[in-house]
Amino acid sequence: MKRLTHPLSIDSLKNSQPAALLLVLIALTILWYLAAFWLNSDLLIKGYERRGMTWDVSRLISDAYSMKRPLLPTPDQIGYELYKSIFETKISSKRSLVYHSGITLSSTLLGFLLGAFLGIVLAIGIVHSRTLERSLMPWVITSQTIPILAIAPMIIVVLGAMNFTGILPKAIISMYLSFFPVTIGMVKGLRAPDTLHMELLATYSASPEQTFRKLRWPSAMPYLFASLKIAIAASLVGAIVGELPTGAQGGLGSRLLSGSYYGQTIQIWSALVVAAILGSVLVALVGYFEKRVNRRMGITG
Amino acid sequence: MSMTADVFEKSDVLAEFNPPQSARKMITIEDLSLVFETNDGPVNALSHIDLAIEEGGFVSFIGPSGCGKTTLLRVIADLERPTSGTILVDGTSPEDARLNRLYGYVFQAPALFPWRTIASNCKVPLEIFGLSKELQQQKTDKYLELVGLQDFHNKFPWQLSGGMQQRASIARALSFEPQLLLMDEPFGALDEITRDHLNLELLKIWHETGKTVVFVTHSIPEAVLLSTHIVVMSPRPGRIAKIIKSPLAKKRTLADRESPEFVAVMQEVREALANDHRID
Amino acid sequence: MSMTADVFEKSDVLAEFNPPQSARKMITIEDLSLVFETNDGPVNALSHIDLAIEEGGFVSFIGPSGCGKTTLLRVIADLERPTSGTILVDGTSPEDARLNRLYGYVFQAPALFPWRTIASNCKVPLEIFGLSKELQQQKTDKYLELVGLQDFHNKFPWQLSGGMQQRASIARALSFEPQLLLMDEPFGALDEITRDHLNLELLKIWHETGKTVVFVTHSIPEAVLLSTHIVVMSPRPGRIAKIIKSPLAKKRTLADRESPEFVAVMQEVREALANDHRID
Amino acid sequence: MKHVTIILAGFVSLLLSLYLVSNYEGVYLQRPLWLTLVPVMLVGAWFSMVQLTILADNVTSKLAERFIGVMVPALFAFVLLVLWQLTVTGFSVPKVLLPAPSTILTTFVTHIDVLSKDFAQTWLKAVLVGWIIGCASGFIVALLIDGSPFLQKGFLPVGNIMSSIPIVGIAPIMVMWFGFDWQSKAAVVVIMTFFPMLVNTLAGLQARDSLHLDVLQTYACKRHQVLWYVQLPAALPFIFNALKVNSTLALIGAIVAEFFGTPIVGMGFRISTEVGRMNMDMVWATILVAALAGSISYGALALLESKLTFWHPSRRSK
Amino acid sequence: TLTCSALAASMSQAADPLTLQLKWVTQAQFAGYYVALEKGFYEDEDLDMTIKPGGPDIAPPQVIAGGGADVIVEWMPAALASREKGLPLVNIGQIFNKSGMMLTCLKSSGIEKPMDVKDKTLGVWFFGNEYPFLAWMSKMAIATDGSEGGVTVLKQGFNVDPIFQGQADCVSTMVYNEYGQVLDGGLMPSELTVFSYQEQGVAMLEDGLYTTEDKLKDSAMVDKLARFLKASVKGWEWVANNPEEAAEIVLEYDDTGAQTLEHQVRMAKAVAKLIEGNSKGVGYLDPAAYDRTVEVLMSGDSSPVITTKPSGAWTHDIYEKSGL
Ligand SMILES: Nc1ncnc2c1ncn2[C@@H]1O[C@H](COP(=O)(O)OP(=O)(O)OP(=O)(O)O)[C@@H](O)[C@H]1O
Ligand SMILES: Nc1ncnc2c1ncn2[C@@H]1O[C@H](COP(=O)(O)OP(=O)(O)OP(=O)(O)O)[C@@H](O)[C@H]1O
Ligand SMILES: Cc1ncc(C[n+]2csc(CCO)c2C)c(N)n1
Ligand SMILES: [Mg+2]
Ligand SMILES: [Mg+2]
Repeated sequence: MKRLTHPLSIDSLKNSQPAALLLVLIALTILWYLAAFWLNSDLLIKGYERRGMTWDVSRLISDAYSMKRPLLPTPDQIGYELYKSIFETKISSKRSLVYHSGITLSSTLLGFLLGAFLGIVLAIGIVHSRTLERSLMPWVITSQTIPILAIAPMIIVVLGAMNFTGILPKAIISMYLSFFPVTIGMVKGLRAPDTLHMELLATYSASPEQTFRKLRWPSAMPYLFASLKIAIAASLVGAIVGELPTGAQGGLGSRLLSGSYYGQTIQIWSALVVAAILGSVLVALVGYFEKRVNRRMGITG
Repeated sequence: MSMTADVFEKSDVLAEFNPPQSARKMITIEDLSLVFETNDGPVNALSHIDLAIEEGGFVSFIGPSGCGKTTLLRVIADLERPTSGTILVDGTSPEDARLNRLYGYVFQAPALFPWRTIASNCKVPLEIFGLSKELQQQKTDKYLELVGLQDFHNKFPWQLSGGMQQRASIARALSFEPQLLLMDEPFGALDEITRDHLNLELLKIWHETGKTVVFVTHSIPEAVLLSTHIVVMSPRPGRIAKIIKSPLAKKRTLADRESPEFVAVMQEVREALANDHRID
Repeated sequence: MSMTADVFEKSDVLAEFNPPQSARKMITIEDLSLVFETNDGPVNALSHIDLAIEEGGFVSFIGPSGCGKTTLLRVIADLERPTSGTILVDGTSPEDARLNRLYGYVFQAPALFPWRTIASNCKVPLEIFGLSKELQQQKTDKYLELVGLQDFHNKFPWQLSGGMQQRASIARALSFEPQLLLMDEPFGALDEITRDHLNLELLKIWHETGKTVVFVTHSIPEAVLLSTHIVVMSPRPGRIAKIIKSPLAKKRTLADRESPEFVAVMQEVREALANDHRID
Repeated sequence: MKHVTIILAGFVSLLLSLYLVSNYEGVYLQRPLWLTLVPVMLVGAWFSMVQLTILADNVTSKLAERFIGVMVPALFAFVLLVLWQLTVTGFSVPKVLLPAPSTILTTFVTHIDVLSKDFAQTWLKAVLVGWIIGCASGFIVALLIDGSPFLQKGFLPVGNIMSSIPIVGIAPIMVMWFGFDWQSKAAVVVIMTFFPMLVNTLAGLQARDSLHLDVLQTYACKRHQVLWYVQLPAALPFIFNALKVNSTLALIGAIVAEFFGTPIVGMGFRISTEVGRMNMDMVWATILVAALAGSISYGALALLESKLTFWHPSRRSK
Repeated sequence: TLTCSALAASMSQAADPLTLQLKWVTQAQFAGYYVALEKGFYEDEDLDMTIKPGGPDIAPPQVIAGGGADVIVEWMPAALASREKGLPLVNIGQIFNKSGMMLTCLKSSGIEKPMDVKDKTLGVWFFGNEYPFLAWMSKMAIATDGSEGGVTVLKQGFNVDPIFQGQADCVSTMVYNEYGQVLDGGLMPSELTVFSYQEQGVAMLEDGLYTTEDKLKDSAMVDKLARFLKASVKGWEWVANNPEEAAEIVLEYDDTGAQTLEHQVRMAKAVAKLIEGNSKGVGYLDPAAYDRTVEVLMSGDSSPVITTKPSGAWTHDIYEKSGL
């Protein structure tokens, strides 16, 4: 019994995604401007005082929102920078964020695919072999306690020596970060089937491979997608981390680095915003596949 | 996969086959006990069970709730290991019997996969046994029709009523036509008429194919109507209180229920049950 | 929480209370229909149902598997919204009745929480209603004893047999002594003797407290033994085929089953059922 | 007895390889005889692990099982270490690229004072505080969002976007805002751990059995009661998933954040500084500390999980 | 450029390949090499050059140890430290004659002369760049552990923000790079006190060219390196004369697209000053300067960077073979 509501009633507004999103965005923007003023004005006042300048509030406000290297740039500054580096520059130009996103995206995706594959394979091995579970599982976990940025330059040096350059070293770092959530999630997921269902297949004397295909894999789907979402975000982080020591050969990571190196906060933030958008698009993409798979498995809503 | 073909060839042969007079034992259980260890002490689920089931027999387990019927059936199916005693299924260990895909099992709960439609659920064993797509479709159609779910092929389990789910799980167990049927209260969730109908269908299948059936039920008339032997169990520790051999002819109809022999057997079962009853 | 106190005061009063002669309606259903939308077309689960249930009545729904009994019970319990038609429970909407904690519901499946022991499962509603710890313990002890699970307080649901789980869920529904009991095949998984015992206990409770009971069953004798009214339903679209008023006295015993009136009512129900039966 | 012989054989092959390593002269890699011993060692160790596993599954004593449970991964690690040592010494890999495990161990022992100061700075302050705040806020936001479709619609996309911001970008900003000390690292950890917790908790809260929800509906439960009685228990496995993943993420985050400015103490500081000084043994000793801390915290969480989710099908059936 | 690169590709088969690993990202600090590449000086010497930019966590000695480069740009302290750690790096040519590193302090913090840094917070670069600073503190006998009368040291990140945000009283700067950023940030020279390590007498040789001993045993490699040195020095001389154009060339090679021309021009001009003043011209390692560096490195009383006087850490062979 669905209640009918007027298309413009409060109720319908309450249930509309764009309205909710808009409200949240407006609230965030206001907060952002306030925070920018709060953070930047501190810096400005210090500067004024050092130089013994006189100042008033209106000057402070206008300065806080138009600093060249603010502590926190305003959304409009970032927006303008984004506009400049996305629409006003040729995509093939090294000053275009689209160009850099492309570089990062390619190693992210490659790393994600490798990582998801490795993660699933490891999980399958662990679920099916007690020996692997006992021997490998603790080291899968330990592997993640090794700080990747510490070994990233080494990986890049070693791979570089083996003449692997370009996106592969970065993709390997991405893989290193992204295989883990997949392994952990899938080990759990592949063990999620109902005892009764497992027993049912035992009565058919189904082979491990059949049990896997018919039962373990489908029951692991919710776990798989939850971990893939984390993995793809991790993969992006890996690609960007990988771009730091690869010696500024392009990509969002090197934009972040050089922005950071030259104190260009606006540049850092616009690279961050692009990275964030890229990340959420990737997560949404995984979510899209999840919905499709769910629909095929009869799960709606 | 060769196993599968075997199972099917065999059952095709069996389709023209009359129940054997031979007394070859399908299941032999000797001095079998089973104890569950739980957080609060051991539970004696089965204790010193001795039982022999002939090939082609139809044996019902009946007894108070919690007396170990399901556990015994699970032991036969190699889903539970006995703590002591021996058991042979078709002359081999339960494990080998299971690996030979000797039996079909209907669980007390439907145990359907929520991500598959009803028809697709029915096909699970057929896919596993490697049947051709056509044969899968044919068997599925046949047995879903038998249980009256012909209109529900494309529904998901949670779109079905409890009884319908149970019927789907029966169709699934019948679909690959196993030698031995292990059924745990298969008709418990069904109304009388549907139940009668399925009782007759089961009798017909049993009769025509010479399968061995081990059947758990709470309904005394049902047990009497279907079985060649009725095993009355008593609870904690689960023991066999009495084994009642049915004097009824192999071929039965619903009308038999009015016969004096039938009523006499019912009475016997009821007494055996009441004798040792305790609710727990 | 004040609600809870209310529920309990009321039922305490009712403990000394004899079934009212008044014809106050507990449930009134008028022209109610329910259609499920599924991936492959709509399913007419209920169609033009008219039904009135008096306070203190004991009404059984009986009908072929899949005819809509569960769905109708769920509509009364506000777990399903009808597509059209009206329904009043205790003079209010089903939602208000639910929010007033008017009824206890026994589901077709046990629905116990696997992370809680049996006793602790029983306490869930009591905790939610804010009863004191002592009262919780007292009620739990009482009703677990009633269903014969006194020795299984500390077991987890997956350590119990199917029938035992079902009994635990009955104890859980009884434990908070609701005004209205909605029971979906509560005794389906039980053996005859346990079932008889629980039938009598239920009759006793009903008799002593003047509760209204709506009861789904597949057993014709059970329906006749317990009910003041038997609602026979027929399938797709789910309709009420016949409502049979029992001529039996309010106070009943198992011996009543031998009486000619009883047999006559059974016959009437059986005919009504057979009349419109189709398996699906 | 078969087990014992095979396990013994495995150990013998391991001892043999250990002998190889300790008597390193730089020549054996040229000799095919020595080289063939490596696969023998691998196969021997694998069989030992298989047999140990079988033994562990059949042994009755809890203590013995636990002991074997430690032995198997230890054996695995031992094999890896031997291979590592063999490669490094056998192929004369420069020390500035990769030191031998033996060197790392020595450095670990001799520099334990520096390492423990770094550990206190990074783990006890930044990681612990950040992890707690991050997990708690992810959990709370998940609860809020799960209950309100409006918030879900409004915040989830924004939350998604914000949580995809890479740490390497956040770290310098956090240093800018929260200073050089551990607070800025904790802030990075908070941001890093938030998203996995949010995603997992949301998935967990939605993993409840609809029948269980129906039961609670009949009791006219309040939302918080539904949470407490059904959703939280059902979400526990998911929540622990996030807690565990986060415990490792937090450590990485804190260490990475220290690359962007820190007082001159901390594990990240140590790593980045000693790389520049070519003291790779110190770098790896710090990594060893990180690995130990991470594994122990992960293990502790796993233990707690198995205590709390004993009822879950994945634990009930072996 | 298409024909250009096609030409380069066809020629590269004949030319000898050589890889150079830089110490930092693409910037005018390395203008000489980029100019030599762009202007075809390497090509003229029949070299097929690959220039690998560095980054914050790239240690060039590691790269050369791993076989990823034939020659690296490195600072002498780091190179000598590596040598002592078992990687025998050898200086084959010194590019920068003067040190460009300095500590830039706020006058408003009360810092006028070196001893004023006591009890102040200082931003210092680590990753092997901390040796001159430590030597200076050791020379003045100031503790660096934050104790009373000592200094509090921060590991400075990639930029000079701490001085603006009040997190540090002094920050490390390179005269050709970060110092400019401090000025860009709005601080005026009059507000700053600058301590150049060169003037404080703890200067160490900065950008030089290093390779490994075993490479020097290979005469073909020696020949290549000599040609490389010759072309590179030619590039540097070109930079000294045309800093503005050099900056443009560097900008073209910057893959991040983040550098600004203005800043690179300033850097090129500043760097041009650092390569000046060598008695024998760019590329010649002055043994006296080498000895001074070694002396400072070994003087740290608590933890000297190197413990034994290195030998064979430099050679003039290449310089001589190059005919400069
Ligand atoms: N996994 C288990 N762990 C512990 N105890 C168990 C387990 N499974 C069953 N039991 C116990 O074993 C006994 C027999 O259970 P079983 O399921 O065989 O009964 P049943 O005869 O099938 O009962 P019902 O008719 O109610 O299904 C019961 O007391 C039950 O509590
Ligand atoms: N969630 C659902 N989605 C779609 N169809 C449903 C859903 N629930 C029930 N149905 C359909 O509604 C009809 C009535 O189901 P209901 O569960 O009420 O039957 P029932 O009378 O309780 O049967 P049983 O005795 O087998 O439990 C069935 O045809 C069933 O397929
Ligand atoms: C993390 C970090 N380390 C060092 C420097 C300083 N730096 C930049 S270039 C250069 C000279 C070598 O080319 C030096 C010392 C920095 N800015 N950030
Ligand atoms: Mg049972
Ligand atoms: Mg039903």
